[in-house]
Amino acid sequence: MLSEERRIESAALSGRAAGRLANPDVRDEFGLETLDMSMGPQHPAMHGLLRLILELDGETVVRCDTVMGYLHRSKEKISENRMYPAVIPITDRIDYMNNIAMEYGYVLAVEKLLDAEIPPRADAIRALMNEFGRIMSHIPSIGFLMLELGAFTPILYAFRERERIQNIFEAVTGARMMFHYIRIGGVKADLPEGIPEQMWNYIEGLEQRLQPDFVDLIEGNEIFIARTRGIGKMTQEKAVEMGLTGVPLRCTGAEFDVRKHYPYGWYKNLDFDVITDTEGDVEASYRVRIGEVKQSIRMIKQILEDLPEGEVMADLGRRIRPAEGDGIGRVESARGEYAVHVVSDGSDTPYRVHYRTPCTVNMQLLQEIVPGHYLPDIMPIMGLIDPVSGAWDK
Amino acid sequence: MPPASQTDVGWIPKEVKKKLKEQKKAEQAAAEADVQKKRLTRRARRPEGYGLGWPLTLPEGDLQTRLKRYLEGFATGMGWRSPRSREPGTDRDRAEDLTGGADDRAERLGVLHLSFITVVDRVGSFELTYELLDLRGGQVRVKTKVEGEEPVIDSVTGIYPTANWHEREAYDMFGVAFKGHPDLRRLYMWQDHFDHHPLLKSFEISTKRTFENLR
Amino acid sequence: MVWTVVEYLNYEPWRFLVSFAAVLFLVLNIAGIFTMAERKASAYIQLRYGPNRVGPRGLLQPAADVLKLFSKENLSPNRADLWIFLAAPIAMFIPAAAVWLVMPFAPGAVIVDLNIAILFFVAITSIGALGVIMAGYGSRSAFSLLGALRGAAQMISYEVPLILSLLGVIMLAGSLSLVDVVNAQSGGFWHWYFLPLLPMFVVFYVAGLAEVKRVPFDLPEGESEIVGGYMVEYSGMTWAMIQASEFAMMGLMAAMNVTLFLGGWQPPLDFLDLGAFNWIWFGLKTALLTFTFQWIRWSVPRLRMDQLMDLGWKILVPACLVWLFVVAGAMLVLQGS
Amino acid sequence: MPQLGQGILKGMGVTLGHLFGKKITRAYPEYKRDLPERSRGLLTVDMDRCIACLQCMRICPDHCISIEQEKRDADGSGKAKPYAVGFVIDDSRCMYCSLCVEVCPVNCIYHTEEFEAQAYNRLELARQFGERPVDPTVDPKPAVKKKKKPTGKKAPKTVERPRTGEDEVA
Repeated sequence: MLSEERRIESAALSGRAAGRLANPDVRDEFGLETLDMSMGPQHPAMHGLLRLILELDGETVVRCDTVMGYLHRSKEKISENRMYPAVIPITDRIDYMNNIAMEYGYVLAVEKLLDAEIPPRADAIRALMNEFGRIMSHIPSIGFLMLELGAFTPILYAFRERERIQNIFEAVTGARMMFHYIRIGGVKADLPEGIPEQMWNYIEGLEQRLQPDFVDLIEGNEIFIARTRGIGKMTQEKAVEMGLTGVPLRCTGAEFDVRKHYPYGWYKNLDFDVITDTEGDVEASYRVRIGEVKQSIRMIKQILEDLPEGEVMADLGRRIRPAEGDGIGRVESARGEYAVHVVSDGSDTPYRVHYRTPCTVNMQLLQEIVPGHYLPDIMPIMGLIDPVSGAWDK
Repeated sequence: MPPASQTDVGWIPKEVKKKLKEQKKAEQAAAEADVQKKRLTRRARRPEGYGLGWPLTLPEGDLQTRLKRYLEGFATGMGWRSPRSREPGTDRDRAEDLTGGADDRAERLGVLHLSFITVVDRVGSFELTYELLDLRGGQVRVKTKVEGEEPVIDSVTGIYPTANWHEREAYDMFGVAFKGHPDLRRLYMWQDHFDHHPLLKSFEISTKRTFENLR
Repeated sequence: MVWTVVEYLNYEPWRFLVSFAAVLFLVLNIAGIFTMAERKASAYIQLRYGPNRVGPRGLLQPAADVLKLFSKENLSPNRADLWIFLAAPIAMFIPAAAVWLVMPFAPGAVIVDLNIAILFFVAITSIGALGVIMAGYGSRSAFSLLGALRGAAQMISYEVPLILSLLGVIMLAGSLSLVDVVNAQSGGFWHWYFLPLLPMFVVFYVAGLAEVKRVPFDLPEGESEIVGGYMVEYSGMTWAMIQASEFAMMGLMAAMNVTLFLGGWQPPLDFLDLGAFNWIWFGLKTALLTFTFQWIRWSVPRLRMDQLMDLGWKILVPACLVWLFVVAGAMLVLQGS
Repeated sequence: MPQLGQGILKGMGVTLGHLFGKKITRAYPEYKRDLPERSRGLLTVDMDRCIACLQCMRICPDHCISIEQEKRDADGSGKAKPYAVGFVIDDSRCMYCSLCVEVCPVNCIYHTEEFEAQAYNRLELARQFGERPVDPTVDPKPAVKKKKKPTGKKAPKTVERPRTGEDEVA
């Protein structure tokens, strides 16, 4: 960690470095030389395609500039040119680790425009799948954190769990990754025969495996603690100021969860806790993730215990053409608050769709807290934010 | 007690030593506090008794009543009789006063969180939607309209630092300029050799197959 | 007839050439075997099967890898310092191979019985750091430069506890020759040096891990931080040589550990003595130790540079020094009287 | 140093347990898993049933389906009905969203269990179903949404998307 004076000096240095880039022959007057390094876009720890322009003093980062857009596929523009139902498969591609929440947000927004009534069974199934989606995003997140710290094994245990959930999803939705399951007015199809039992069995198995494979292996490890405790530490105020949501906010102790405070769908009927931690560092984010997986298990059990009967699709007509206006769907994705703002002009394509992805906003944290850390600390901080390339670039 | 530099004698009694030590400590603490103060200048400007304590306390109660009370206070503070019949000549009506006075707005209301900024290109004008949350179930949606081909609007980064990238994105996609933004660069599209703002309605996309000559 | 050939080979230039060829053969094989063992062990820990396509149960995979790497083009960065860039793998490989010359495999089976073998080991392995610096500097890339700096700092720092822990063995054995060290540990596993020198054994083990740059001390590579460190720009056979030298170095460290602290080729109990076949014991112990290296690698994350330095200078070195005094005192009391 | 490596040893115990545990890898080309009923593989078309209603072509978000339509008396009823003479599905664009399957009124387009699509050339991935091949590089929907005169009878019928239309397009 840099002292305050060093930090100020670093800020001054970064200004000079910008000049030095333009004119490499200029040397700074302190005789200090820093090393400019471009980390990414092709880098194993960058969660996809992200470029960090780093200025290093030894191994200490004095400046970090985030350059993104390497995976920008202009989904907002594409969404403006597709009919309302045909936008759903595009939302799937935003956060490809937690697709089901992405669909859910868009569908909620359109339903708000249509003022549609959703059958309770569809609502319950949506929440069920959403919680499975959270598990299959959180567990690999822990794996990625460990992978970036240099431990290769947990990621494979994590992907074992993800694959098993994907098997369930494949039986329900027909795809392993881009589900396209939640539809405007309900879900695509009811759960197939035997799937609730399979889900129950899987969840019970996961409860048993969670302790050895993800807690015993990681939590007490001295090297893990040394690498993560106090790294990426931020105060609650800073977190709120930066607009963080999801795990990075909750690990500072601020209790905010869209499911709790802006309830939607079936979550009004569920009993769960918002997991928070007081430390606000990488280790705390790991603990919050584990706690949230346990809460998700609890919620899935509640939903499966009393799954309402009935239809899974509301009758909204064949053609979806909402009235003029705007609708906002806000869900808690695995990475934070995900909101979709759909503006309609009365035609059968949206006039404007805006995706508020949590990754984009949370990534602002990088340029704020990375300066002062060592170069290898960038990786756990990336694990704390846990962004997804498709989501920050939209 | 002489300053520490002048007590350069061979033998110092124990109590004096102790006192010197304490004095040094106090000086150090003062210096540290000074640094802290510098660091937290933004926070120090905030009025006491409102909003963010330490640690942060999230607001309680209904947003509606808070909002109503706040708006009343805002109107009287601005010298407005009612939103309709305000006098344009009052000295608090200048733009910088508005943004300056707005600094504590987020805290007084407890609307701490800027969720997103949506820009909608209504051909000829731009509609901006600011979605604000108090993180406790209340939400405020502020809509505004900017006319013109090259619109300019005040930045809200002073109140919500998170707006930094939201505004960069809006600038990138629509060309809406934000006055007072610390670092208004493109967020997604490449920085040079690209003069378009792709989400404008005038920017046409082609759905042509891209591999026509790629046998 | 055969005997005359053997005698003929014992004359100086031939003896040198034959032993050198034998060592090269051994080292390359060890590198191949350890590569395979590493991949299989990692796969089994991670619930996979590992390579299983080439040969029976995939055992010929290293051979296939070498063939593939031979056929690859040797790329070098445009601005690289070509001589240094190409010499670095050799500078890394030779120390890993040369120390095997003094290693006693079985009673009487040692290529050169140097009376300063331990000193030779220390001197030669230090050259490895030079290879790392050459590779990192010659590549002219920010990542490899960082890797080289880390590697140099780490390897030089960990030489100190390594040598200090050797001192205990030298004191007990009273000789710098590895053959003498092994002979001094004869007669059952309770005579092995790891019992009286337990802290030094641990220090040697940890410092050896750091010296061969394996997790949790693989900072010079650090594939998730600096993408591969000093060897980020290597490809084809040069890369294969770096890898081979690393695996040979790992085997060397395990073998050295066995020789110095675990009795070398000595059987754990006297009646298990296999005579000339005692190299089986040596091999078993080395394999077991190598497996623990791999087991640690696939279980723990990586340290940070400052934590690594703290561990080396603030824990390992003092622990070694303290135990050195304890051992010296005990020897004074037990033997002096 | 309160713990002295206990956490590391605990973790190493976990990995050692997995070393002898059951493996989860399945050797893929030899072992093929049973796909669930709903799994979405490559699309295929039953051309006998297709009524050339162009619904699938219109809904497809990727524009990967192109249909060449012709009026023809195919079933001998004496009335000329739309008939798909060319039908191409471009698998290099398809994203298996299943919208075309849901929208088809006669269930003639459906997913198979096949999922291994590979070719040396992107155009090979465009699979032809009709009696006359269609050029997949020609986009079924023109980029400019202006009313255009149909260029010829064989050209695919471009569908105007009514912005304030009242009734459904069949």
